[in-house]
Amino acid sequence: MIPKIKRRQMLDMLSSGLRVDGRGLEDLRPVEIKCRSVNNAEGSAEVRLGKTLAIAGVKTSIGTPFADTPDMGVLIVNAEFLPIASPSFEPGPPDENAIELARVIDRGLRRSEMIDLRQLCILPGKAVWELWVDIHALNHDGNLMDTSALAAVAALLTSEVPKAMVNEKGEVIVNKNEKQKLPIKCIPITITVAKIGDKLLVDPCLDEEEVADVFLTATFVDDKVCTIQKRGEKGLTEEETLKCLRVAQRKARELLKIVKEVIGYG
Amino acid sequence: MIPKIKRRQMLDMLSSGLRVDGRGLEDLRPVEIKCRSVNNAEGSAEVRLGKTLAIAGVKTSIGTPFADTPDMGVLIVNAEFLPIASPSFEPGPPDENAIELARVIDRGLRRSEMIDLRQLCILPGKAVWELWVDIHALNHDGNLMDTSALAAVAALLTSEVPKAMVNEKGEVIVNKNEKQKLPIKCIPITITVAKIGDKLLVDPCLDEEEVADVFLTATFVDDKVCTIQKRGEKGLTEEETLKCLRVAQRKARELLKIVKEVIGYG
Amino acid sequence: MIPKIKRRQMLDMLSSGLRVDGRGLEDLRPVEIKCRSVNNAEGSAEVRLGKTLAIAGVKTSIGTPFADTPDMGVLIVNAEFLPIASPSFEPGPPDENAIELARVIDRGLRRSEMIDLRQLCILPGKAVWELWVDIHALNHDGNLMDTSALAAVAALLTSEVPKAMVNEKGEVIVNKNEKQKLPIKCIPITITVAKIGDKLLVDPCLDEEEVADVFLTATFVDDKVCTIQKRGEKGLTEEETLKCLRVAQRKARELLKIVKEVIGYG
Amino acid sequence: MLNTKNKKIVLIDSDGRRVDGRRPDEMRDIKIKVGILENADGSAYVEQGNTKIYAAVYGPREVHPRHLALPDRAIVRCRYHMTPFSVEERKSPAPTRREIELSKVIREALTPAIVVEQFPFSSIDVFVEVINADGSTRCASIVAASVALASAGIPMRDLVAACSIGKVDSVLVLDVTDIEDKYGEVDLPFAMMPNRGEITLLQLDGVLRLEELEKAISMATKACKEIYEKQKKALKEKYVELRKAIIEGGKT
Amino acid sequence: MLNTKNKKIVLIDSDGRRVDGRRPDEMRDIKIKVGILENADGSAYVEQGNTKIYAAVYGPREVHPRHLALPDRAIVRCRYHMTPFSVEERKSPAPTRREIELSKVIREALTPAIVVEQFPFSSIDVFVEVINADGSTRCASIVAASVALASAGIPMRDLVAACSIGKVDSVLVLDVTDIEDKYGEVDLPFAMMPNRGEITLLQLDGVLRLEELEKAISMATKACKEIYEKQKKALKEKYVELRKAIIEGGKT
Amino acid sequence: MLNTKNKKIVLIDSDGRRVDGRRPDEMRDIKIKVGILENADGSAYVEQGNTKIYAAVYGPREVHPRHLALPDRAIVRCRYHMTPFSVEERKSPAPTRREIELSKVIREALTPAIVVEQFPFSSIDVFVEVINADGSTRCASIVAASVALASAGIPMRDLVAACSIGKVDSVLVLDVTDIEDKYGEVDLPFAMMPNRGEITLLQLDGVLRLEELEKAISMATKACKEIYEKQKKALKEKYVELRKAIIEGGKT
Repeated sequence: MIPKIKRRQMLDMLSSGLRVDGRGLEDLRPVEIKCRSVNNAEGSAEVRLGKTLAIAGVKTSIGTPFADTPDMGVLIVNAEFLPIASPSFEPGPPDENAIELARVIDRGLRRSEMIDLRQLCILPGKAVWELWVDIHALNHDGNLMDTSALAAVAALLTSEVPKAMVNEKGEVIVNKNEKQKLPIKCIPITITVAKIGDKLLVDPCLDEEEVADVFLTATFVDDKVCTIQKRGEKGLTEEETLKCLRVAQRKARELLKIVKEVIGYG
Repeated sequence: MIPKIKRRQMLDMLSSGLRVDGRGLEDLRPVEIKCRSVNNAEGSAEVRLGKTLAIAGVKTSIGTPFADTPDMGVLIVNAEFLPIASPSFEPGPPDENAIELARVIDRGLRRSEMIDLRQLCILPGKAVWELWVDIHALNHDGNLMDTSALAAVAALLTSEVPKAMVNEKGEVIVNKNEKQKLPIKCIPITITVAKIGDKLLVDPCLDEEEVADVFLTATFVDDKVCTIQKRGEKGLTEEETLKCLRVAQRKARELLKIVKEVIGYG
Repeated sequence: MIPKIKRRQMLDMLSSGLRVDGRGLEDLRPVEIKCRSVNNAEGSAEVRLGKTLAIAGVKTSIGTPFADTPDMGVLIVNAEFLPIASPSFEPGPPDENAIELARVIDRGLRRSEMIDLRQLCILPGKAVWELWVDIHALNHDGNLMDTSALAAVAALLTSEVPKAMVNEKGEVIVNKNEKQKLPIKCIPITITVAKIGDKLLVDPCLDEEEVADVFLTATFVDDKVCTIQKRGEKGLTEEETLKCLRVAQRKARELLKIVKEVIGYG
Repeated sequence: MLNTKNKKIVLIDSDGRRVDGRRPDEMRDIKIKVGILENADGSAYVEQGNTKIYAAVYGPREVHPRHLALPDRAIVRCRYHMTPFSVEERKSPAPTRREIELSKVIREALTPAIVVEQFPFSSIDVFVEVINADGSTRCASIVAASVALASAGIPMRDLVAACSIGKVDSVLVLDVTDIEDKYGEVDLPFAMMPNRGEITLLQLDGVLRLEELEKAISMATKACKEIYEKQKKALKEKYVELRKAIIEGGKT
Repeated sequence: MLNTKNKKIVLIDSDGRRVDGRRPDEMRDIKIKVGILENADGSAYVEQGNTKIYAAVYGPREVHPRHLALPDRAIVRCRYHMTPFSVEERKSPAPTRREIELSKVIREALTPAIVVEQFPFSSIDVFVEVINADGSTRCASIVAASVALASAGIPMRDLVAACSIGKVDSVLVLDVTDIEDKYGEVDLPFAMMPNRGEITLLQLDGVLRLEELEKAISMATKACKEIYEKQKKALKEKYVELRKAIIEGGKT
Repeated sequence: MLNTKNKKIVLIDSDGRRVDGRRPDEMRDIKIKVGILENADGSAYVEQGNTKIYAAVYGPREVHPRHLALPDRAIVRCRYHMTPFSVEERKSPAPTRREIELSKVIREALTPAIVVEQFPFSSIDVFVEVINADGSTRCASIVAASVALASAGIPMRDLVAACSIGKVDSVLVLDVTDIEDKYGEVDLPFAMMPNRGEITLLQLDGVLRLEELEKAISMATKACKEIYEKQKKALKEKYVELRKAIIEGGKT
């Protein structure tokens, strides 16, 4: 019942072009990216979007490739919505929201070909690098999706992994002292647009998420879209869908610029 | 409390020789067997006994034999009572009823020696065929046991598995294009008899199952019995037990005939 | 609420130096040790402390050593608090109490170096003996910790494990007929002291456990302490702590004597 | 044309035909049977090429566990599940991460069409079982579940139709098969309420320019309207059949 | 005589004796101790050759979780569990499928003997722990649990006695050991209420003609009657012991 | 000096310095930040060398599930958890046995300081997330959680300070790092309420004579008093900051 009242108030404000935190409809919250704080990880990033905080860490291990991609490294994305981050999160294995988030981010990384997985092959069919990207929510104030996606990307961009070689006996030798960057090809950026009533707004905060009808998350690379995920229990018209994507495309360009500046990439 | 009233009514009817669906005490419900509807499975069968519907599929993979049977293939039977099949089934790992059903069917297949598991050995001690028989309940109107057992048997009878060979290097080579039937030695048939009051009746429907005192399930091969499972929280006299088994033996002969006609075996 | 009344009564009695079962503050309950009752185990012991009964069994298997200790056997301690043992125990995986108990006992065995794990290496880096110590509570009347620790130690002391050798091909051969004792270096003894009000008492029974403020468990070997675990949701002064340890040290000497007599070690 | 594992897999041949002979904008045959699982309040079986799916609806019914119940609407729950033998390599019957995600998106594709406000404190449970998988299983699941919901007599704002769009050998194609999904460039599952013109499922897995995406949505919208007609036809046939049964039943 | 792994394992020798020297219709020694787990409302320890089992009964007691309670009778729950070290290869302490099935059949073997109607809204919980397994563990569990139930003062229609019949080297044998189960042709676990003449457990794993089965049931029935006497004796001894303890207690 | 894997790892050099240059009784730098996780009722971030920890406190709040609630006090729950990337080899995010034990001992180290009697029927939930682990994580967790509890406004009898004592190359050392834990002889995690003089955590993993233990406890007690000052300082700074923010907020 309470969400209904909250929703009505928010709709009133939105009709005057106002968001709860004073932002314009297409404004991102302030972005903070802090990389390399986790010494034991090959790469890591803590990302804040407003009060939402997520951390991503990258670990590597040597494994066997999948049978149908014998010459490609393996990428695994996992997300945990920890009870530390929100009174509504509970301990236990990832729920459908955490799983969806991890899978959407995984598809974004994979389809953008951010990492050249072929370069992570050590011995075709036998040994490849496995890249584990683990995402932990630390404070949930809405839009964990974009915050987490950005943390994953920043952690990968700043990762340094050991060198692995095959010796004459065909054994894999890992040199932990010699480290190198991951083979990065591009930077995918994920943007979520929420629909409340007939308004579309970018980077929803928690109050907005709770009353929103539907969300459209899209990942962009080189101005093209490489993943879309419509979420929420309402529908969108075709026109609204395309409008969402155009807004998201613009914001992705903006966020990409910030990432490049902060990380010093390119 | 309601089952008690239901039980009294049913006992009244049964004393006049009448079953809820008009059958005689030793009548099976109509049997429908539909094989090979699952393209991705090596074999499959959808079996209906009245309104009870179960599907079984057979998949193969190459594995290592058990240490104490190095020259025999491996047979694994699993059953799932899915919530699609009944308002009383819940999602989650198999409960004691599904596990019991799978294990009774497994013993029937194993003790009848329906499949010559020795012929499923590829390289003794190293590589054998694993036969996975998965049974899913789709609509539960009583006697899932016999329906599932029949589905498993029909799926196995119509399975075609790839050929595997050992090359000169000792490696196992699977030829997916060349397929062959499983090495079938006989057809085991499973029949359940329920006891309600002092009446013994074959192939109980759900209404009957809910009020029955006890069940005797037996699997027959060549007129011999190779598994028995007494179920239910009441007892049976020796005389009743033997009567159940004699009835089951007769019905097994009848059902075997139907299976042979439908599948075209022998 | 009831524990509060119980606690007050117990405090009254304790202030007169009386325990519920008539013991002195530093008295152990009668100890019974029964070894080798489990034929299928390499070693086993049923231990009673008063009415508390636990059983420990030792099984061996051949496994690979941990990467950082390639020349050492592997010791695994597991404890189950079964519903057979107490109306307060529930089926399911070990809870925090069972896990803590197993880990404290594990540390005691490991840090005392009771077993010379190096002698359990068969082929460095490749094959070592794994020692599984499984502890099951059978009747819980307090102080499962010391009862279980003693059962584990007695089971190990009386274990006989098969001989393993490496043949000329570098394969590991196990000779199940030739058995030998484990390489025992010493006997660690675990003693728990409970604090109720300002009284320290040894080997608490269940009634005492339920009202105790805090517990100090310590394992001794050669009069030195090799594990400590403070348990319970209250604190202890430094003085109390040291007093507990001195009491425990004395009782450990006493119990060690009993163990040596019963097992006939040394 | 994609070069995978040193084999070139041609997905569109020189005549512009796909691996199974279809034109890019051609759907596979769809069979829809209504009401074959008797225990369910509504059910449907959908066969789309070799993709074969059972859907059953239980509800509106009491919610278990009760604390999940809502005072102003029914909750909708969905379980998309694949049988272990429905795919090339046997899968474990335990739900995978993929199945958990798909259960969520299917639920979110169906819910907008259900008049949940009519059933406070209740649940509407949708169970989907994939018997054989040959691409587009989530779309076929939505088609089946939507028909099952209607056949359960649950008031709906519209039916939900669904189809997938792919991009293979640089060509946009309708109704993606397993091989096209595996070796193609793009998979875009899509669902909508054709009458209301609302998209209720949209996922993209693969790179597209926004103009291509627009084109893909148009293709999908057109196909959904066709499927919609088939869904209605199947439902009508069922009612005719039922009425016939009732009339004939009246004669005896 | 069975040929396994190129080794001939002789289960019945030329004198008609079994591996452990018993005749086909000879049972192993059975020791039954009553009431050794003090927390339980009733308990028993059974040693049948090298098969060693503890059974404990808690109840009638309040049901947790409460929604399982029945208004007209007690529910009976049973957990058959093996310690990891009770078998040749260490088993995980988590319940296996076998343990889950056996828990069910043991419950169904015991329940007919319990006057459950006297305890509505309650549960009677039977816990069985196999300490060492050498064949016939489910039968020994039933023997132990039945005595534990009686010693808990739970009203019973009869005790339940149990034993297994095997077929080894073509001969029917009583009270199957592990090696006879492994290399024999048939295992038939059996339980009955001897006084009431009702069979409460019957399983068969192996091929028999119906006439052989009839013979096996006769053998089992006879053996159950002997076990029944031992169960009653163990219970009586316990009561004598208790009475003695009470009288002596009265003296002090 | 310990000989492991044929490599001698020197943990105390000839100048009496440790691997990271510290003297035996020297602590690593500790940074304590209060209140950085906005959803929590109280939170803290602690950095002790390369050990980095977030702690959050939720409560006092309603207990879920309700049957855990106590009529005369709040229950305290604690979850110590490591991120998969916080350790050298990636760990699974599922709680390990070690994490379950540590959650328990941390809870038991904190509870004596909390005035639980003031909040019947409530829970106070402490969540600790180890972001990077370099030894002494349970002690740093207690330091962080204790500050988080205070910053949540929960009435406390005292703060809890914590530190670890090790023994490396036969020397007792303060504030053990990962390498000292791995190759050292002893690890002794310790926590106390400095003002009340009560030890609330004491674990020992390694061999000590009782006299050595006494010395170790003295070292730990002294260090805890230093940490205690840092905890108080961090809390005061936060309040100053808050007051400033309020005053400045008042100006606008």
